Amino acid sequence: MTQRAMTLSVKIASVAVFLAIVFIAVPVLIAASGRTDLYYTLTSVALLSIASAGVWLTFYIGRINIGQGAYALMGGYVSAILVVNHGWSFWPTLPVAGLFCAAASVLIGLPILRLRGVYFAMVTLTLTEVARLLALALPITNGAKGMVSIPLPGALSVFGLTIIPDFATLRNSRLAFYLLAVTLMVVCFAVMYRLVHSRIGKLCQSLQQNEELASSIGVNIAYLRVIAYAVSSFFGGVAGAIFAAISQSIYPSSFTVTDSVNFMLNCFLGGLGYVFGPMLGTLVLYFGWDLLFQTGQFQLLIYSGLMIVLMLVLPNGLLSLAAPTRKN
Amino acid sequence: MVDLLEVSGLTKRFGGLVAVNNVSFSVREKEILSVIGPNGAGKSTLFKLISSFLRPTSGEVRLKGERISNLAPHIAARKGVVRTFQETTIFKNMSVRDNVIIAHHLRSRANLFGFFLGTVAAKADEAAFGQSADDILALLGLASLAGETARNLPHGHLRALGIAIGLATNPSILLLDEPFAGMNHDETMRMVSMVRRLRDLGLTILLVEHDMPAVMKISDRVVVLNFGQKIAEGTPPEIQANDKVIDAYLGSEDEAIGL
Amino acid sequence: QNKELKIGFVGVTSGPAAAWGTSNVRSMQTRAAWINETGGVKIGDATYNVNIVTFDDQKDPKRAIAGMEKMAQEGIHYVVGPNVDDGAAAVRPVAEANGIIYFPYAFPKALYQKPASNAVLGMIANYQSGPAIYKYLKENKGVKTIAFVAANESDPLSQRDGGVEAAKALGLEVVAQNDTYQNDTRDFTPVLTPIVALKPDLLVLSGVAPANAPLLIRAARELGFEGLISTETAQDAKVLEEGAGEYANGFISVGGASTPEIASDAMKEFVARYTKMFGEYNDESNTKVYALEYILETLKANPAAINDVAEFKKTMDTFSAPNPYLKGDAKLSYVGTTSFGQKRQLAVPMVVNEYKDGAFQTLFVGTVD
Amino acid sequence: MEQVIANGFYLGAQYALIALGLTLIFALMNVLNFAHGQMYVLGGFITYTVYGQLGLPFVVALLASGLTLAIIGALMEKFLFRTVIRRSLREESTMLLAAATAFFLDAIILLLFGEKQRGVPKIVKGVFNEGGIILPYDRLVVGALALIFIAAFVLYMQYSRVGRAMRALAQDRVAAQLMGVKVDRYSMIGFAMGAMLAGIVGGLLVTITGVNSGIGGPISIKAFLMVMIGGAGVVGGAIAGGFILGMMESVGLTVLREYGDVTYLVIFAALMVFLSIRPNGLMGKPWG
Amino acid sequence: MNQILKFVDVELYYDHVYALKGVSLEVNEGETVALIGANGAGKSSILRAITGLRKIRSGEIHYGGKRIDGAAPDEIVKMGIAMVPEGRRVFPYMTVRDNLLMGAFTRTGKSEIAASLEMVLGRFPRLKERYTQAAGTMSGGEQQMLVIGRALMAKPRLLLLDEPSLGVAPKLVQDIARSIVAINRDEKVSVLLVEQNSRMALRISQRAYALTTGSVALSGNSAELLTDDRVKRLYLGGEI
Ligand SMILES: Nc1ncnc2c1ncn2[C@@H]1O[C@H](COP(=O)(O)OP(=O)(O)OP(=O)(O)O)[C@@H](O)[C@H]1O
Ligand SMILES: Nc1ncnc2c1ncn2[C@@H]1O[C@H](COP(=O)(O)OP(=O)(O)OP(=O)(O)O)[C@@H](O)[C@H]1O
Ligand SMILES: CC(C)C[C@H](N)C(=O)O
Ligand SMILES: [Mg+2]
Ligand SMILES: [Mg+2]
Repeated sequence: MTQRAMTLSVKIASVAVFLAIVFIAVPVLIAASGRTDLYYTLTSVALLSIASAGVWLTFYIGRINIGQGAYALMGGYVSAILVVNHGWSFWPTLPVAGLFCAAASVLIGLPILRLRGVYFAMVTLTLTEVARLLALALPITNGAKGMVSIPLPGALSVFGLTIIPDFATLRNSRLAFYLLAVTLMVVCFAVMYRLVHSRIGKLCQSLQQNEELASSIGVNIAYLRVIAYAVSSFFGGVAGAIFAAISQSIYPSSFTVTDSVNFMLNCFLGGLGYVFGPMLGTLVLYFGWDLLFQTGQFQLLIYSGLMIVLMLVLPNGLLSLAAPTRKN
Repeated sequence: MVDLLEVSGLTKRFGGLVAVNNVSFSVREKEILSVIGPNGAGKSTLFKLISSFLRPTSGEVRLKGERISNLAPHIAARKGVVRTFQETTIFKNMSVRDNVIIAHHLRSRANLFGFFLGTVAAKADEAAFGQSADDILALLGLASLAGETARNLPHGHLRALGIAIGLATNPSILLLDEPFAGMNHDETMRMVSMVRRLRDLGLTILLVEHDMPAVMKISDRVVVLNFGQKIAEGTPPEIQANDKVIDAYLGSEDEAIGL
Repeated sequence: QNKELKIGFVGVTSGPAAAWGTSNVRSMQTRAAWINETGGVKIGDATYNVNIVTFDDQKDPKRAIAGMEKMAQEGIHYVVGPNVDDGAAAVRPVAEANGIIYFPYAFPKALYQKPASNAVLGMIANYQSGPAIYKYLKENKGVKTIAFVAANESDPLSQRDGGVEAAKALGLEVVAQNDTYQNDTRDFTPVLTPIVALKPDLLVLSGVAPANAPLLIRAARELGFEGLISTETAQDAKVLEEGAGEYANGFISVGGASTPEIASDAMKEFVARYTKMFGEYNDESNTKVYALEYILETLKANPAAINDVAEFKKTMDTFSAPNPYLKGDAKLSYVGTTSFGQKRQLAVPMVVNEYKDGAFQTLFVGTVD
Repeated sequence: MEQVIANGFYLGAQYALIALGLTLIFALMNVLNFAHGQMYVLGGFITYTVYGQLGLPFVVALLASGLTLAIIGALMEKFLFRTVIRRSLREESTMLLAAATAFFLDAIILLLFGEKQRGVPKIVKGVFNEGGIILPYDRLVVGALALIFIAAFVLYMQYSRVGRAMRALAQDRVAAQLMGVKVDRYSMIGFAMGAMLAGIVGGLLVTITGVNSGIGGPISIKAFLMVMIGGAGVVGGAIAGGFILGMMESVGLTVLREYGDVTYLVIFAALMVFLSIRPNGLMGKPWG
Repeated sequence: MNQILKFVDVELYYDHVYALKGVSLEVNEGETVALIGANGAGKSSILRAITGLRKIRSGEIHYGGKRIDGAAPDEIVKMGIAMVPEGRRVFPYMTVRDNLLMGAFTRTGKSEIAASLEMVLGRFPRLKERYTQAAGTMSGGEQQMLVIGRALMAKPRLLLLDEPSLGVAPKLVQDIARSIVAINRDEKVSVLLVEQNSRMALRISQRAYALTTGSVALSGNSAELLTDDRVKRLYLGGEI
């Protein structure tokens, strides 16, 4: 019991430290050092890690998902279209984009979630490309010309109380986007953590390890798979919507196969066995590229070389360093 | 006694092959019925049909008069028809105890959302399942292995774990596919008495097994399949004396090799 | 001791479109090294060495934003790139918020029209060169029917749409406009088979990547296509020679400076230095020598602009300087009034080339206003 | 239409050869080799250098491509994949390694060979033009060579001792080990052969489509598609997948052009539907 | 008599858990030796140790007078040890013929291999009938014959069998048991047989070892063990 209380207090403390870092320390340090460019980088890391978290969740039910780019793109367009064509405020489009993606993923997931292994991986890879081609072909997306000059998020008020100010009036909209992104990231990972550590997590694991057996003990595997996939796509959609708002534009190529692959790699790098794997993976992979920008033409060489070394040293992801798992 | 399960005219084709051919029989409540037959006779296929893992080409299965063929496996499980697998099938990377706990899924009263929120019902489930899992493991003599990762178990214990998983679902009829394979005599006999005890607790059991001493000892009745067809049905002594069965399956005794 | 003047580049220098950004970066680096070697550039009272800060956005708009943030962080106010539509659109908020003027090699008009004001088109747009080329071919080569083929991506498709519009406006008959290919296509025969069967007088390869151009040309010719082939973007002669050989003869594209009829001695030296520095010249750089030159010349004309893009914008309206890369008395100035309603384009000479036996020859030189 | 079929057939032969090496590596190691396309590109550049730049005979160049890639493949297996497979908990982890290798090769290729599209002189000049079919002779030669390589590979896998050992290895590593197969060595040979096939097809096709440093990734993805259509890890599947994709492209581009630029959308969507119906491709095994 | 196989104090661990603890045993040339014991006793682990699939932590394994612990599986196969693994493990997508040929993988000499093939097909006529069928589609009993045949293709001096009767119908178990006897007699192959069907195992072997939790609890002459009370109680069962 005391042991448990101990670990609980350790947990609470580390969460508190983490929150203090992302919400207080980072802005203070950035202000002190004047490195305001880091806001965007960290915002990206936060958003991409939300999308990667979705991918991680599908890994958790035993599916390699290389299709998250499709939902990020979809989410971006849903938000952009609602804001630009229908005059919506940005804020309601955020959940709507997520829900739209979740709904779409249910329709798509029902047939394709029956696939396993590399087959599922490839179908989702194709899905990313299908999304891009659809964005090019559909009239509502403005095709190849993309959607540009999307207004910044306006004020959000509830009962006359302004909770979030109009981004356009802010002197530092980067900070605002950063806070928005990390808030969502914290929420997203809290949800993930809870999912994984509740019975649902065990159920997901049972899918990952043996679907036939899972169904023989009465688990509705089709339902659970679709739910997990929908949650995953929801994350993708939300991340995409915010990116559209930051760049104030969206194109069919805003999220491509490369992004889908990167989301997957983020999960691998962080570690498939750890809820916070995708967050760390994204930080290292995305931030790493940025940090290496001084190396000029050797950037890609060094970047990929480091990736290979990391893989050789920590094949089970970065987090396996902190929390080693046993391999028989 | 009442017929709990009724199999009528069940047929399954794989391409040109008729794996199960017009098989009919019924299972009474609280009965232990064994299905035997040569390798490839269609026994496992029959089990898959009954537990809705496969859809029959024709024929049907009824549970207490209700048709249960053509359902999804998890629905059949919900109705109380649960099978174990011939291949040792477990959740490899979970602990033995977790394997059994998760198999309590059907007994949970909280729903997915409840699990997520950690409601009172979910917590109660959790505690109850843990207790029940420990009981089941103790019953099957796996208690000392509760914390071991399932993939590391030796063959024989894997089979026992498979049965533990089946039990945890609280079925009304349990289909055991070669549960004694890979167990020595002593272990087999312990399992036999365990299965009998389960029957006494109210469970109906369908069994596929090649271990004849065990089959003959445990079964109330035996159904024999050959090339997908039922060739005999009867009590153990009747089956042991049946020439067709001896010819197709049992072989005549051979002292030289102890069989 | 010279001060340092940082000029940025954000664009693509790796992956399938590496050639676009690479030709940009290398032309900037060549010119910068040349300037530094000869004592630097004098702006106002100070003399500067030019330092090119580069960022590879991997053709990803999200990375392009990061690149632009980096430039802002480095205190850079003048950035060349990005190379594609989506990247150019995505960096706009950052550029405008941080007082950066950037020079995209992408054509969407929205980038250069009000309210946008910090982007300056670095080259001739297809909707400017296209009509001129079609008109020339209509009048001089009797072209009546025209077919378009484009990669299934934003930039080429936009260019195709612009081309189709221009062709129709000229009264040409457009016989094919929906044919597209995946950018990873390596064999264009299936793509071109139905188009060649239509026997158009002119086949336009809209927004074609230099890597794909020779393959398309070769496939069309081998299928027996006898009409003309053209594009509105810059190409590399060596690539055409290796990939299509004599099939490429007569291929029409757009260049900027190095064809023998118009190149000045400075241009020849530039090519020589580029070749020495990087082993091989890339003809795409013909259109890309200008951006850095414009930035430096404009700063010379108004030294106050060095840290203040508002000053730069003011100067743009009246700016004029000699064009060192062209023979004769060509001028550097800002244009774009007709296309964008404001001067947001470099007055790069519109050099329409014809490929012949491993080199480009000037077909005609036009201007944009 | 004859022309369309001929195009599809030629394209198919070339695709099938690309897919073979990928499927071999997948079957043996369960590694989805993201670097396959980069190996192809490297093969192309080697042939470009040896045949195009140094002016040595084409055959020599092709051999050089195959050999170099075989060596690279062997080294990759020995020093990278073997270690990671041995040490990782989930075998999908090799995907990250494969992707990192792909980036690494991309970087090296870009540094060594530059950003430009490269091509070599034609190996045969002239165009076959009869019966409504137009086919340049060099394509005929390359197509025929591709078919020969495919046949040779299939026969080798089917009837040679090494081929048999590799198939055994793919189906059950432990059992193969118990037959006395040195699994490490044969994995290495298999990986080297897969890489060699990529190198050879790269060298072969450089004569027709040239090569540039950026196409590695897209080629890999295309090869994945073919492998999935046919069924992962099955030699016959790779060949079938290659021909099917080639034919779909060729026919689709002609038949669907009236409906606007939707050909690839239709092809991809059809693929998704097809795989939903046949979750293991045309002739694949479950789980791949 | 010549010892063909000898274990001296062998210990084998999985991670930190031992599976074998000080096991010593031997197999003589031309002998059939049975290994019996409860689930998890370590029978399969002994076979894995011999074939080099698992490295032992301490002790020695000798084969034909040579120490072989530490050698790789392929080297061990070359020395003349063939194993039929637990759970059959045919190459499912290969034909019966190719499966058999894989058995002779380490051998050279076309005609000798052909002779072995003749011998195996003669011994298991069923395999001849199924010669070009994919092994994965055969029935369990047929697969069991195939893997025994496959092991014989290596022309082994020592044959290791891990539960060959597992999941096989009684009549086929008889066939297999007879085959083992015949193989031992005709081909002069020494056999180490792991079996749960102890009665059968003791009948067809000359000597036997009974294992409990990683060490040898009993050993001796099979015929004597058949009548030993402890054996009867633990492994044979009194009444049926
Ligand atoms: N999915 C399938 N596709 C094709 N054939 C199948 C399939 N499943 C089983 N079979 C075939 O059906 C027949 C019956 O198989 P089944 O597994 O039911 O036999 P069994 O009686 O359980 O044999 P054993 O005692 O060896 O387990 C066999 O010939 C088998 O090869
Ligand atoms: N891969 C493994 N990792 C960890 N422990 C293992 C592993 N394989 C076997 N063990 C353990 O080693 C012990 C001996 O296992 P072994 O497989 O040799 O038993 P066995 O006698 O063959 O049993 P069975 O008759 O059930 O096959 C068991 O306790 C088992 O749990
Ligand atoms: C408009 C484009 C096709 C030009 C290309 N982006 C370049 O940088 O050269
Ligand atoms: Mg069975
Ligand atoms: Mg065992």
